[in-house]
Formats: sequence, structure tokens, C-alpha cells
Amino acid sequence: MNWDLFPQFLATGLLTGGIYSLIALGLVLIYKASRVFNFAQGHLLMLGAFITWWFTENLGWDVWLAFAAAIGLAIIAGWLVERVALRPLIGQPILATVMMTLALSQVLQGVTILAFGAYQRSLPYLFPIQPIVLGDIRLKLNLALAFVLAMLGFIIFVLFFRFTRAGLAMRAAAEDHQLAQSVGLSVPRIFGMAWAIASVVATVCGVLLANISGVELTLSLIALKAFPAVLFGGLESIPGAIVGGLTVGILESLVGGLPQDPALRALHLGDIAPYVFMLIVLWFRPDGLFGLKRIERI
Amino acid sequence: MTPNSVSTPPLLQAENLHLFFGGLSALVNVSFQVRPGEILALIGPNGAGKTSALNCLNGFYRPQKGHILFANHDLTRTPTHQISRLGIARTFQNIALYTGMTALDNLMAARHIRMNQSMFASALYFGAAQREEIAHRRVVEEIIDFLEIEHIRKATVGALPYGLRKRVELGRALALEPRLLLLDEPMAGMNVEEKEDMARFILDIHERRQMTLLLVEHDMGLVMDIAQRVVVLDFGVKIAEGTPSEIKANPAVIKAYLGEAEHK
Amino acid sequence: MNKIVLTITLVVMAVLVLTACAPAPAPTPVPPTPAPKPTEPPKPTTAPATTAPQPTAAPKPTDVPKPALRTKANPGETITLYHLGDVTGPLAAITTPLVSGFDDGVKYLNKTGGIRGAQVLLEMSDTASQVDRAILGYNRFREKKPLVLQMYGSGETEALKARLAEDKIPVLTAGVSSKGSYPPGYVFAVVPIYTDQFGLFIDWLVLNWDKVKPAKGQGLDSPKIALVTWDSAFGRDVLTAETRAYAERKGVKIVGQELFTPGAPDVTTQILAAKKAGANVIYTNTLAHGPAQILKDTVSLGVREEFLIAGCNWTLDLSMLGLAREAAEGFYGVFPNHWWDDADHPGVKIIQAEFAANNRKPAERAVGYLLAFSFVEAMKQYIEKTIDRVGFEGLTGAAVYETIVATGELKAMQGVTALDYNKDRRAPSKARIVQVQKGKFVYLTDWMTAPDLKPK
Amino acid sequence: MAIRLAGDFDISYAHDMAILRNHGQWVMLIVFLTGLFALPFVADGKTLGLLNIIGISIIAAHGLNILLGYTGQISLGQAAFMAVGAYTTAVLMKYGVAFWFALPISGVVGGIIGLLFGLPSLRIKGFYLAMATLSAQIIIPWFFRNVRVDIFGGTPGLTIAPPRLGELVFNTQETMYFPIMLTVVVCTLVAKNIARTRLGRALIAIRDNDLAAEVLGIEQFSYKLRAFFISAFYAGLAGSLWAVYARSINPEQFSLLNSVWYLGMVIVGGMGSALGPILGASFIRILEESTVQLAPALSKMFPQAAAGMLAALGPLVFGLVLALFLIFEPRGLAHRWELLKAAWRLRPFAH
Repeated sequence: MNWDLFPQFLATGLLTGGIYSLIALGLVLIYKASRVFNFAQGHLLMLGAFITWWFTENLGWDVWLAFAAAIGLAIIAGWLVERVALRPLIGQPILATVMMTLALSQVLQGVTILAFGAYQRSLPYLFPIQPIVLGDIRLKLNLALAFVLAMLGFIIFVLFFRFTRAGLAMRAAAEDHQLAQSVGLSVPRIFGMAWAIASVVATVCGVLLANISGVELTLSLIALKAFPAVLFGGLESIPGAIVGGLTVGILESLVGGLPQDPALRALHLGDIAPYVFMLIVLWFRPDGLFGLKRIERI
Repeated sequence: MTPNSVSTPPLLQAENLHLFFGGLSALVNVSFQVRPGEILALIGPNGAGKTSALNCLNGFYRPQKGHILFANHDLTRTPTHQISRLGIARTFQNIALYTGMTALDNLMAARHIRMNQSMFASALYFGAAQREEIAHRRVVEEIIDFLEIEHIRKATVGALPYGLRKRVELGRALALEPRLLLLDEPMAGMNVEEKEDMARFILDIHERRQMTLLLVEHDMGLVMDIAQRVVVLDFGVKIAEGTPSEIKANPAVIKAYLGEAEHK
Repeated sequence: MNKIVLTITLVVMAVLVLTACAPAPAPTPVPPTPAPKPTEPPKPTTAPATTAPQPTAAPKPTDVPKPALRTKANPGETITLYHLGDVTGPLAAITTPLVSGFDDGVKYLNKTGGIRGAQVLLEMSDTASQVDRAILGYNRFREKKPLVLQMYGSGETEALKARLAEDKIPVLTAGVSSKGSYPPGYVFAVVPIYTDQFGLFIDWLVLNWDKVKPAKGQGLDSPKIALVTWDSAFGRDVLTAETRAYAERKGVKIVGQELFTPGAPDVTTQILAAKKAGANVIYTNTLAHGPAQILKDTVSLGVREEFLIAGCNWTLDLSMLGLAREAAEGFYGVFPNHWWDDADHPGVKIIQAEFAANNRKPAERAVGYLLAFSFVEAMKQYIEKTIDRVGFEGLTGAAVYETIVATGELKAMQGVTALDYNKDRRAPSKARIVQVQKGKFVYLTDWMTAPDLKPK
Repeated sequence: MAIRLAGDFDISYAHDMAILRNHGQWVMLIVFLTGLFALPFVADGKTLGLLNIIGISIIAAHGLNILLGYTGQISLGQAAFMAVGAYTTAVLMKYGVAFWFALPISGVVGGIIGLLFGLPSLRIKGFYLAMATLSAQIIIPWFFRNVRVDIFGGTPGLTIAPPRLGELVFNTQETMYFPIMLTVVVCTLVAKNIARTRLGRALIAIRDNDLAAEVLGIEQFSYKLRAFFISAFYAGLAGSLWAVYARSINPEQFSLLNSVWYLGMVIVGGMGSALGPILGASFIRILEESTVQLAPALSKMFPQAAAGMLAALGPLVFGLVLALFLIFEPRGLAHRWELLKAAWRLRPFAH
């Protein structure tokens, strides 16, 4: 075991986990508001990165400006998705919404290829490629800054939910749809808002990731890592999304990095660690760390 | 038949049931007995704990204290799916039919515990499995005739009107051929005509099929004509027990019901 | 019932565990059906028999063809080339420009007289890098009796290898895995197979170690290679018993294999584990974004000077330069073809002109376009040689196969890349080592011949 | 209520419960089966190739339908359970077991692995259970990729010799057609039987109202496990046939995307109907085939998007079709078919 590298892998995992947390946040937002688990979150993320790239490449915009414009488009895209695809399914069983988001992921995949082609592109760097060296620990500056941005995003959302009218309305709706309706909140509008915000979160993630790896179709796969994170944290918990994301990131990094025996390394254990973890969570604590236990009414 | 004879041991005996949800108490020290062959009504105003009591009998809720004895089994420790095998069937206040199945299949599904074909026999539907299906079909058809639902036999129950759904659900409970039939507000939400039909079916079941019934009802008046004995709950506490005429005269019962009327 | 299910489950689980823990089977009982006849590629010598329906087929190439041999296309006659590749999926970066190159290559052929006067058509099928789709696509093509197929993915090529031999359809593949190309069948690798490329790299490394070794780093007396590569059939193809033995013979240590998923945003764990294992060289068998991620992460960890980083031919592409940018500086690779920058090369000149004439996007100025264009031209040469031998009537996949194994070296597009096959060889072996210098590929060596490290 | 032909009366319960109730239906069945198995002698290889892949998809979809349509449990792991079946067959054949024995064994092994991943249904249901099957979809291919490379062949996977029966070698579309279609027919019959007997009623009872099912003595957990077993058993059979059809398997063939496609087939076909998977698998596979045929024409129309067209059309069309079905016809093609049949029988002056 590479125990001497333990602090290193812990730190790397923490930073990667920050990205997972942010994806998990998008999933939680939608689930909290509308009880829909969005399997297309990864594809929204990929689309956001492609749109940002398109602005920089074809319109020659500065990357930060392109980023902002992509966020604007993401609001429309998220709202549109909810309006067109999910709204007709309100009241349908959970399976219908699960399948709809899966269908959506395929549509977004097709649209992205059609509109932008399957080539790999690179964004102009948001942050320079540089190391941060803290004693024995070496970290990527761009990943560290992405982590900081992700955490900043969390703080913004927590403030949004605490102190803005829209945020309070969303919280109310998440607690009880009928109650929210009875006090005059438009629940469909809140669903739309949740999707718009989740889509913005996805775009932020997409651009942060694309800045690190590149603009490509495989970006969508990263959302698969956020699923265990969400389940661990609890489907409806925003702090859970942070804790879950960081846990999965750290777990993946430690399991992937610590074993030293080549035979063990060849197993690529880091790849499945999050999912084995997810199975364990499902078995022992299906509602997650901060999830709500529900009493079934008969 | 002497349903009210005190000498026969009770079919079901609930002793000192306590049931809490968090800080809320649903049942407080409730005891009652169901004697073989009788129709016992469990009545009380809204929120009195009637359905909670039924749910305890079914194993949905596990009372924190107390026991329910049925045929030498403590139901508070028996899994729900085993309770039906002991001979208890029920209907639900809000109708819990299998909405995607036909009326016929709903009844056939209730024959589940009385069939013993294996998974593989089902898959092949050959020989013994086929004979078994046909034999049980015969039993089910009798119940369908009895309840006069032949015309909707092959209709998907989700699409049926309320009154008929209630009847199919009763049929499904009957198809279990239980010793004790629990009916949770069988007449709720029905018009007068449907209520009369339902009352007739309940009495027929009792007489022709020699079944013991436990009836939960909100509407006191209706119950009085059917039930032989009545237990009254209010806020989770048993406030009275006796024959319908005794209950009608019981001041505590009158207060509970009047009190509720005042709230309205 | 429940108990029965549980018991059966436990018993079968126990059996499964026992079999999984059992020692590896002795080699003797392994081949129960020692290469059944239909899967065995027909030997070249017997192959003419399969083309027997054409009485005109001369038994020896030296014989003068009978006058009945038709070597000119009838008016309106067409020949279709087939393209079974992954336009999407993890390899899309390299394969999307391939489609354009293929398209433009066919246009160019038709502009310059087709194949002995026959118009050339093109049919494509996307496999999305999924073998099941490749098989469906192959089934579609197979019924049309293609003369020759073009394929890309290692996985797909390996999956279809047996059936290609059964159906006698030769294929030029860019998925040049050792397992797909050998034992010899109807699969022809268009560049040296990955194991041979790695061998060539080791040859060069040993010869030049003192000149090229990293500035700092560990154990610099000799090269210590860590493979940092994709967790896929393609990514893992390099590390075989043959390459391990070869490296050892050359005094090069292979200290580990670190795997990552294509598209993973972070490979720092793998790099640090490689460093821990004592590596001073990183070799990667991936496509362009593989090395880009490795290069960027070594820079952003501050360990770039501690490693010599190199990769197989597919790592050397436009998108790698785009993705890695300054981090790409100093990257080495095995390069079996010419590049867009070789403006003096006659073949490259033509391709440049066609590229411009077809208004292609700059993003397509990739290795895929260049090679696909050349392969189309190579297919034309092979088919024309076949026509010369057996006439249009005798034109079958088997006949083209005969031509391919008999031709020896063939310069595709006047040598943009060179193909070289015979009855035993299924891949060319010539390549040069290049290095990225100031954003361009610079040839460091002359053409070298790769050692033969095909699987035994 | 089912509308029958005039003159079709129930003579006995056995008669009422039979699938085929009159001579006309028997004749139609025999004609259909004869036609089905005579097809390889007339159809071209391309058509048979499509039919073979439809057949394999039907088997996998039937299995998923039992879990999803009848029992109401979402599984994102059908492709992974196919992988188990495919690898079982490949490994058994590698050690000399004939395919004809390997096929049922693969079903059983697939079923058992499916059952293992169904175990969490003791504690969780619905969406959470879907996540457990998602982890199967990740863990199972990982297992075949990394564990015991000497047996399972690692990332390159395994190649499989064609099955044989005496002198007959099953290595073409024509020959593979028979074992595939035979399995499809048997699987369809079994699926139909499950649906109309004790087991099927118990499963549907759990789907429609799990608490009421418990009250009626149907033990949820035990029956959910059975559904997982049967579902994965079907997947195992489909995987086994796929292995000898593809003749080469590797872990990358059994991806999450494939599982999603099978889900799509069940939804489009119609959940909880034995006809659904047949219609759904055929529809989706034919649609896929036609997008492939259509792509070149579209590429010519939009030459600048040519490369993308080929790749984009598949997921785009699949996703759109699935979404449209979810919104406008959630009961799928099978429901449409029933409506069509009813309309035909009620057409004016039929009798």
C-alpha cells in the first residue's frame, strides 16, 4: 500500500469530489422540487461545455463571456426541457419520469453531435496549468480553483434558498406540493425554475470540467459518479450532495491510488469503488445520510 | 348457531393494544374480542383509531404494547403475508384493488395461498398446474355469481365505477375463504341503493358462508342493523362495548358522536 | 419456496466462487475444438480454389490472361467501398475526420477515372465503438459481398475477425491490436501493430537514452517505463508476454500499468502511482485526448521534467496538440505516416488540395482524414491489381485478399503511408520517432523497422 | 372488455382460459409458425440478420417486461445480466460443453446473478432499486474485464466457436435463425403462461398494490426475487444466443446504453403485455435499421453535417420515439394493437 501517498490521494480525491458534489447538487435540486431523478444531467453538462466552446470558437468571444452566455442559454434549455418533456408526465409513476430523462439524454446526445460534431475541442484555459505544492502534496491549480468555484456555488445556493423569495417558494414547494399550491405558489413554475437552476449548475460543471479535460462527448459520463454521491448524501439534501460528492471523490482516489501490488492495480478498483459503496449504502441506509425517512400511509 | 354465547372461546382476542406514532397515540390500551360466527362492528368518529386497529390485525402496524391472539398465533409477531394464511382477509377504506388486472384475476390472485403450483409449473402451464387453475377458477366463478358481477368479470378494475370496485374488493377478500373477514368502511362513499346492496351481501356472507366479520364503520346508524355487537373507539380509547341497543343508549357514545357533530 | 430459492442460490454461488478460485486451467484441455475448419482462414495457396467459379482465373500470375478477361468497366458499372467505423463513442476524435477523408478520397478517385473506369460508391455504418453495433453493421454489409472493408476499432476488428475469414472479406483496419491482426486472417493492420510500435519505441529509447532521458527524476541510469493507458481492449493491448520479454532483453524495466477511463478528468492518481513505482518514462496506448490528459496533469503536478512521455501513433494527432497545447511540447511518439506539414510530399500535396477544394473545417485536418484518404487510394490499387489478374468477372473478396498478400509493399497515396503484407505478415513495420517541438511534429529518426512482437 | 368474434362462446373454463379459442386461431398459429420457420429458405441474409437481432432483443425484452411490466421494478442492468449469460456460454464452450447445454445453464447463471442484485429489494424499492441494478451494470462488466483474465479474457474478451449439431455448423444468419427463433417462441409462450397463472398474478399484485398483496398472502420479497430471477434468466438466454451469434464477446458490448435500449423496447411495446416486448423490440430494431438506411440520404442533403448525421440520428430518433411514447401512448404499441383489433371486430356489418 502506498500509505505515504495517503494525504496526497485524500487531497486529490477531495478536489475531484468537489466536482461530483456540484453535479449531485443539480440532481438534488430537481429531485427536491419535482421528485424526478435526472439521468440526463450529464448530457446537460456536456451540452453546456459544447455551447461555451462554440461561442469562443465561432464568435471569438472571451471564454468568460462565453461561459456567461452559456449559462444564460442553460436557463432557457432547463426551463424548456421541463416544459416540453417533464410537464406532461406530472402525476405519472416514477418509471415514466426515469425513462423520460433517459430518453432526454439520448436526444441531447444526438443534438450535440448534429450541432457540433463529435470532435474533441479544447476551451481556452480559464485557469493556468500550474501545480500547487504543499509540502509533499501536489495539486492541480485548475482543479483546486474548480473546487473553490464549486463550493462558492454551494454557498450561493444556500443563500438563495434562505433569503430570496424564489428560493423560499422552492423550499415550500419541495416540502408539500399541495400546500404550496394552496398558498398561491405555482408549482409548475417552480418545477421549471428547478430545472433551469439545475441546468445552470450542469453548465458550470461542464465548463469547469472541459477546462480540465476538454470538450468532448465523454463528458456526460462523469454524471455516473454523482449518482452514488446523491444516494449517499440523501436524495433531497443539499448538504448531503456536498458530503456525498466529497466522499465519493475521496473513496475513488484512495481505492484507486493506495494499492501497490501490480496485480491489484491492474484490477482498476477505483473504477467500481463508488458503485460498491452505493450498494452498501442502499443496503444499510437506503435514505442516505441526510435523507428523509418516509412513513407510508395506508 | 349461537354467536353470542360467551362459553365458546373467542376467535380473535386483542389485549391492551398501545400504538404510538412519534408522540401521537393512535391506540391506548384497547382490548376487544371477536367471537366465532358473529358480526362485530368497530365504530367511532374520525381519527378514533379504527383503521389503526385493523392495521394492527393485519401486521401493517406493530403495536408497541399488547397482543393479538388469533388461532393460537400472536398476530403482532406474524408477518403480514402469513396472517392471510391463518385465515384473515380484509378490504380497505380506499379500495386497494390491483387496478391493472381484470376483476376475475383480482379474485384469482386471492386464491394464491390456496394454490401450490411452483414457479416452473406456472411457466409451463401444463398438467397439474392447468388443472389447478381450472379448479380455482370454478371457486372464483361461484363468488362472482354470488356478488352479481358476472358482467364485469373481464373488465380491468381500474376503470370500474366506485360501487363495483368495492364489490370486487369484497369478492377478492371472500376468495381467500377466510375465517375472519375484516371490512374497513365497506359502505363509505356509496349512495343509498349501493349501501343497501352491500348490506345485503354482508348479511348473506355471514349467513350462507358462516363467516365471522369485523366491520369498521364511521356511520353508526347503518351498523346497528347489521352488527350483533359493537365496540366504540374515541381518540384511540375504547369507550363502550355491547349490543347495538346498548350502544345507542350509552351516554359516552352519544357524547363522542355529538361532540363530533358540534365540531362540524 | 423461498428457502429452496435461497438454498439453490447459495449452492450455485458456492460453485461459482470455487470455480473462480480454482487454479487456471492447464493448457491441455483448453482447445476442445482445435480451430474448426470454418473459422480457420483459408491458406493462401488453397484460396484460388475458392474463386474457382471463374474459369478465367489463371493459376499462376505469370500466365498470360486469356482474352476473355475484362479489365475495363462497362458503362455505369460501380464498385462500392465499405466503411464500418465508430463515428461516435470514445474514439470519435480520430474517427470523425476519417469519415470526411473517406468521402473526399472517393470523390478524388471518381475525379481521376474511378477504378478502371468504374464509378466508386461509398457505404458507411456507425458502430459507436460498440461491438454489437459493429456486428449489426457487418451483417448489413456482408450480404452485399464487399470486396474490401475499412474498419477502425480494435474491439470491433477482433470481434469480426473469424467471420471475415469465413466470409472471405479482407479488411483494412486502423484498430491494429495484436490480437485482431494475428494469427493471420483476413484482417490487415494499416500501421504497425501496437506491440511492434512499443518495441520500436524501446529500440529507439535504449539507443538514445543518454540524450533523451528526463532532466531530473529517478533511476536515470536506465529507462523504467510505466504504461498509463485506457482501461479498454485498445489501451491494454501493449503489455503482453512478448513485449515484457523484449523490454527485459533490452534492459528496460516495465514498472507498472496504470489504467484510466477515457474521458477521466484527472489522471494525477495514476501519474503519482507511476512515480511511486519508480518510473521515468510514461508510454500511453490511447487516442489524442489520452496523452493530452497525461501531459497536462504532469505539468499541473509539476512533475513534467521527471518523465519522458510517449505514445503510439494514434496519440499523434491534431486534437492532441489542441487539447494539450504548451503541455504537448517534448512529447514523443511512433509515427508510421507522413503529416500535413510535409508540404513537399506529392501525396500530401494532393490531399491538401482536395481538403481545400471540399471546404473542410480546420478541425478535420487530422490524422484520420489523411490516412482515410490514402486507404481509399490503396484499396483502389489493390482492386485494380486484382482486376488485372482476374478481370471484372473474377472480382471477389477472396481475389482481393490474394492480391493483398501477394503485393508486398504498396505506397498508398504515393507513400503518405506504406502498406506491406505477405502471407505471414498482417501489418507494416516501418515507422519514425517524432517529437512535438513548437506545436509541430518533428522527425527525430529515419525510417526504422519495428521488432516483430506479435503474439505467439 | 375483450371483444370476441361472434360465435366464440366459452364452453368450459378450460376453454375460456386457453390462449387459442377457436379453429381459426389454431390455423393462424400454425400458418404463422410454419411461415416463421420457412423464412430462412426464402429471405435474404440481410433480412434474416435483422430478424435474428430482433429475436435476441425480444428475449431480453420479455425478461425485462416480467420485472418492469408485471412486477413494477425498474432495472437498469438487463445488458449486464446478458453479459453473464454470454460469458457463461463462452466459458463453458471453451471447456468443451456443447452450446445446447450451455444455453440453459447460461440462463440459470444469469438468473442467479440477477437474483443477487435483486436482494436489496428486501429493503428498498422503486427508484432506489433501479440504482442497485445500475451498480450491477457497472460492476458486472468490470468483473469480466478485470477478474481472472485467464478465464474471462479481460478487455479483449473471448471468441466463440460456432455451435454444431452433428455435421451442421451454425455460423450463418440462416442457421442461427433456427435456435434463436425457437428460443423466442418458447420464451414467448412461457412469458404468456407466467402472465396468466398464479405467479403472474402475484407479480402484478405486487406492482399494483404491494400492501394489498401482502394482505392476500403474497410475500413481496420472495416474489420480487423470483421476478429478478426470471428476468435475468431471460437475459442470460439472450446473452448466450448473442455470444454464439456475435462469436466474440467483450465487456464493452454490454453497456448501460444497451440496458436503456431494452427499457425503451419494453416501454414502446407496452408494459405488462406478452405482446409488448415483441412489438417493442421489432419496432426499435427496425427503426434503428431505417435510420441507418436514411443517414446517407440525409448526409447528401446536408453534406457539412455528414459525419455527424450518421452518429446523431440513432440516439436522436430513439430518444424522441421513447419520449413521444411516454407522453402520448404510455401503454405502448400493444395497447394500440388491442384497440385496432377491437375496431376491426366492431367494424360495421362484420356479422
